Amino acid sequence: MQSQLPIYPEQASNFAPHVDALMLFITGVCFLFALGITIAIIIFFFKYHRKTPNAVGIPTHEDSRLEAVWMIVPLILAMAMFGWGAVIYVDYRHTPKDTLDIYVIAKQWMWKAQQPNGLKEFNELHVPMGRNVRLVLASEDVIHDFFVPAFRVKMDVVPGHYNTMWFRPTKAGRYHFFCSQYCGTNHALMAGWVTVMEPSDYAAWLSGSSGGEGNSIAAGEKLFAEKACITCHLANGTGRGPSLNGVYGAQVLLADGSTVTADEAYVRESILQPNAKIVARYAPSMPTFQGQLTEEQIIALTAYIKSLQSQPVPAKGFGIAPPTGNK
Amino acid sequence: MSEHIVSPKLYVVILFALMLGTFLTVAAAVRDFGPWNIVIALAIATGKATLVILYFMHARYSPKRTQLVIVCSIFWLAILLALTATDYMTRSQRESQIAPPSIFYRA
Amino acid sequence: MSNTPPTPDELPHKHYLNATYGSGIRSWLLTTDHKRIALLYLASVTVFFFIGGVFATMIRIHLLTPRGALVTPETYNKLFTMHGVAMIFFFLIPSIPAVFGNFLIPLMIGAKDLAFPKINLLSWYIYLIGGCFVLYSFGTGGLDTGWTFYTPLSSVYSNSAVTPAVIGIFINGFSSILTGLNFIVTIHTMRAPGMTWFRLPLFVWAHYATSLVMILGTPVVAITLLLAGLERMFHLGFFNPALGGDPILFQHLFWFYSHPAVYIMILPSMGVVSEIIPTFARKPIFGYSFIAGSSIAIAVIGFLVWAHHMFVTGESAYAALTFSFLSYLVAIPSAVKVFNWTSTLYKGSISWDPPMIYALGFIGLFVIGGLTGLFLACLGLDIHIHDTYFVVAHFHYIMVGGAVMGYVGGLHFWWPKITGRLYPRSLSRFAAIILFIGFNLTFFPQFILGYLGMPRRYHTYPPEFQVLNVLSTAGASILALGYLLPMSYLIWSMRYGKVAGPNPWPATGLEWKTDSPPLTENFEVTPEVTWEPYDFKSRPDLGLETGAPLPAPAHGDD
Amino acid sequence: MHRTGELYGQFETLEQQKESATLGMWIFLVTEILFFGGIFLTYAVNRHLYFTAFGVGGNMLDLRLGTINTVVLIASSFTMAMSVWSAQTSQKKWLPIFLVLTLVLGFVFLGIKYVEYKQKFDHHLIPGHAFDLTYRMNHPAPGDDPKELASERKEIEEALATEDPGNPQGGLVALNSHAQLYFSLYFGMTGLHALHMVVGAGLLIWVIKGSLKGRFSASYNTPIEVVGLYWHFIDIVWIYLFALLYLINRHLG
Repeated sequence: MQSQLPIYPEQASNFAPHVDALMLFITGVCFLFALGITIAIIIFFFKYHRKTPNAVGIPTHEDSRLEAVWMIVPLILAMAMFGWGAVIYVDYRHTPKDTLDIYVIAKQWMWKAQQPNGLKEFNELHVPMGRNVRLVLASEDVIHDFFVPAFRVKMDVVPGHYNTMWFRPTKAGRYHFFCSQYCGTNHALMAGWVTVMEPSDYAAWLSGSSGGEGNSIAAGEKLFAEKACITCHLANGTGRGPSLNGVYGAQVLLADGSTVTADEAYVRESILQPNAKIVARYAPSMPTFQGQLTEEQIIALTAYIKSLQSQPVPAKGFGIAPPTGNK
Repeated sequence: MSEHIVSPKLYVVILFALMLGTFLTVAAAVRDFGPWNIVIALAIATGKATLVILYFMHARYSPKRTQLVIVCSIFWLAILLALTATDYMTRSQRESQIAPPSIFYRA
Repeated sequence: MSNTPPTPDELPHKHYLNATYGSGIRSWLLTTDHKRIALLYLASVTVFFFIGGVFATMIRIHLLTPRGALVTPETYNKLFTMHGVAMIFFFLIPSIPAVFGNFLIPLMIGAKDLAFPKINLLSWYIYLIGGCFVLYSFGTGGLDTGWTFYTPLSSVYSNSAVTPAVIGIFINGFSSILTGLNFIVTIHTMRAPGMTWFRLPLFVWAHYATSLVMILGTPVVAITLLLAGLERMFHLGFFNPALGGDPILFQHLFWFYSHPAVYIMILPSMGVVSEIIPTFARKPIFGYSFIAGSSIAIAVIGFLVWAHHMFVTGESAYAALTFSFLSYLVAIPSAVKVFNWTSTLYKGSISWDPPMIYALGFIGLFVIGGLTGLFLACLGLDIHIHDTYFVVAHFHYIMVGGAVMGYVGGLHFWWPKITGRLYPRSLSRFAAIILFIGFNLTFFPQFILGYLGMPRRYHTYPPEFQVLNVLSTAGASILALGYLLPMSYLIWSMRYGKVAGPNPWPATGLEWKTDSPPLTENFEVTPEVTWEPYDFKSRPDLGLETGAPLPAPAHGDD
Repeated sequence: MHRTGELYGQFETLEQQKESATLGMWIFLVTEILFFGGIFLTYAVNRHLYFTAFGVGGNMLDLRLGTINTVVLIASSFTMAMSVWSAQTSQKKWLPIFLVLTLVLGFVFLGIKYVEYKQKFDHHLIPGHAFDLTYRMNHPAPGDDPKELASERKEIEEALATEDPGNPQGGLVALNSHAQLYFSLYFGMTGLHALHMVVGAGLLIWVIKGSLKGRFSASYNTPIEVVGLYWHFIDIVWIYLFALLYLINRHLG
């Protein structure tokens, strides 16, 4: 485990140890330089402090050999840094042949990924451990950037181009990924989780029931837009309805002051009988969808709302109850 | 600083050279030289520009400092064009060969 | 305390501040005196500094908690964009050149004024007009594109007031161009007899290099922003991929100027430090020609490195390798400067006057800022730290730790020349130390944040980053104090400070051979230069080590 | 600063003043070169990416008018050079004549440019929603040369085949979009150039006034020299614009 105040993120890909070693090297060289300069300045500062008000310093003469030394030595060290960095960079850009290809699409402000078997994910990415994974990145609107600190990888997602990046996960776990190219209002919410799984788990996940979940999330997202839910339940909390980010599984504060757990039953009830439990601070303005949705569609919508669980909750405009004192 | 005065005769000669250049460049443009068309067009344009700079703008008779200014401006323009070209001319073709799956097309 | 030789009791009878050409305010607004124009700039860049500072304060308060403590995402994005635009285009770029460059270059080379005084005034008005456009944009919907204006976000998707801001920055560019042009011509043609190129103060060399960047880089960003503005106004497609344009091209064009623009900010500051250090170590600067040459080298090589801002855009690997290599080259002249400054201290007679404290603070912060540049120029490492708080920390060390520290140091060094008065010595040393500590506390944690992976421009962040963010905000409050202190005692000193006399430190430059404040014409008679730069030994007129009393004290109030 | 005759107070001698003014103008021209450099680079990259569409767009320009304009501008550069000569040799009668000739040629250039812009407007070649590369082909005006229209049609059809083979509809969308880029750049570049011409015309009017008062002579001709540098620079920009915008792909037509 990492300590409370780590100074480097977890190492979870083939690149991470190399990048950290390079970091250590450059930090070491720079630290020695900074230390040398600082010590020299401090010594001179006190040793040559003006003795009498009229005293002048003793001129020291320009020395071309000295100047040459302090140009050439830093140059050599700089070239070492350049060379080492270049070697790692070439590795970054040289994708191996046998990759598992996953397609990633960015749009304001979410990530969609498609696994090789067509399974889709939102703000989530599942990858098998030990396999070379190649991400093909495309953007539907502005420039985004896919960044996984634990993997030490990052690549801009540029509209009109396909950029690719690759990595080999080396440690199972869940890691943050971020959008790190500023892309507008909810840039900071455009983040999610990479899950690194054992290859067998990954295979099971791809083919198993959770695969169906992935597909129903996609269907649910489509419905969310088609049925115009999206026009009120804005993710950033500025809509007429509360943002649904992070709501699933949380306590919801209702208008009458009571709270309710946002489980599947609650979501279902809220879709079919919206006025039964009104979220605090919101008007009962949602129409009922009774008779307009099939069961399958309700399940899909629920799965989609579930998938928003990991989304950051906006500062304002959500229904989640504030934490109570004893927790 | 004694000023060099260019004679009108020389100006007339330059004028004719520039006119000639204009007709040459048009004449060359309507013939097919393959990739050389652009090279010829730019070479003639550069020739014409050089004449204007050297004689009409008196660069040939100007102090070294002015000539240095001109060289610098060309040098920096070259930096802008050439270093950007290092990117565009060496872009890998691999990315464009990726066959996008259906998800890449919006419904 | 130790040295209180007699100082003049009053300011000189006639100087540029009380010279009247017509009545009050008009004599300022229509002045062509480079010294008065410098003060006009001083007032206007201070306004922008405080506007940018207020935004910065709000940003730091907002980031106290992971979910954001203060504002909505839209507002947060506007805050950091407007902070960047105000600080970079309207404070840092004009700060030292337009204030000290304007004031000092003619004085330092022994000229009566710049070569084109009217154009000088014109550039101030252009700056004001550009500034008004930008303030209009801030006031009517703000600006949320990031100061980099990346397309297609800025040209298509942003709903904020991008157009007036782009127009404002476009206009402001011409102010910068005209200033640079004026400096170059002045340094070439207006030097006093005997003021050869290698007798020029290093401040002038630094400004010559800065002016090169201004005239060669600014037009490119002007046309780029013009095209982006046209794209937004008329739905054209220069940089919009939906219409066939290439957003990466915008970045190439933008950084062709905006990377060298960093040198517009830091070179003048290096010039200031190169003046302060020999003055307060009282010995010729070590390696004069290397420091002068390194200024020019930085200006030239600085133009060859821009695409290191684009290592993760998917630019060609060959281009990335080229630009990484060239980026390392630009580190060498910067290192040369630091080594020479340090060597100048050796066997000096070092006073602990406030400008010296600022200058040494500058070296400390610039060393950290410069060395962390090596991390970012490194291809293998930049992939990870690009667009994270590591970058934010790095460029603040250069621009705030470097450029602003030099600016405030210069203010303390030349304040007696500008106003004719001294300021409280102990208080100003205290302020310098506060500034140094506050700065490090604010920005050092951000290096760690960046390596941990916190991306920049985030209004909300995962909770594990909170401790470092709180530290940074705490530092920012100390830093704010470090800026407000000098502001208040410098204003106080304008009225109540002791009279400085022509050469209080004493220093060797020509600007110190005239009254403080100087005459409108700068010198009674055109001076003739017969001495080498920073040569204290052959200057009996300074009254040092010859037994004669000092013409004026360094400072006498403690 | 006081002004003594033609000498401004910050200078010691007229020579120093002239040296400064000339150097100042040259440095200004450096910034202009880089200013145009940015848009030339945008042109170069897009032409590299969309070679066919730029060829089609370039051939829609009127080569005849473009050539005439080049000749006009070169002639005006010549008369400007002659103005400088008149000033240097104190030919106070000739100076205003050459300056006015330069100005007139400048206006002729702008007039022809206006005619060209008007044509492009009529042919729906202004970037925007109404942009249609095929407009002229489908809506021929009575005076149009049928041979020219036929070659234009042939060229567009060939271009469509390369843009998106097998999908003429998609190809047309792409071609139109990329040709719009060409025309955006065409209007941007020639528009900026024309703007410089207007500024140059203003400067010319200023020195014409001075020349009529007989202010310029062998001893003081800095303004003429400086305005001349600016005017020649505009000429140089046009020489390149002509080659890059009008002559891209003429041999295919």
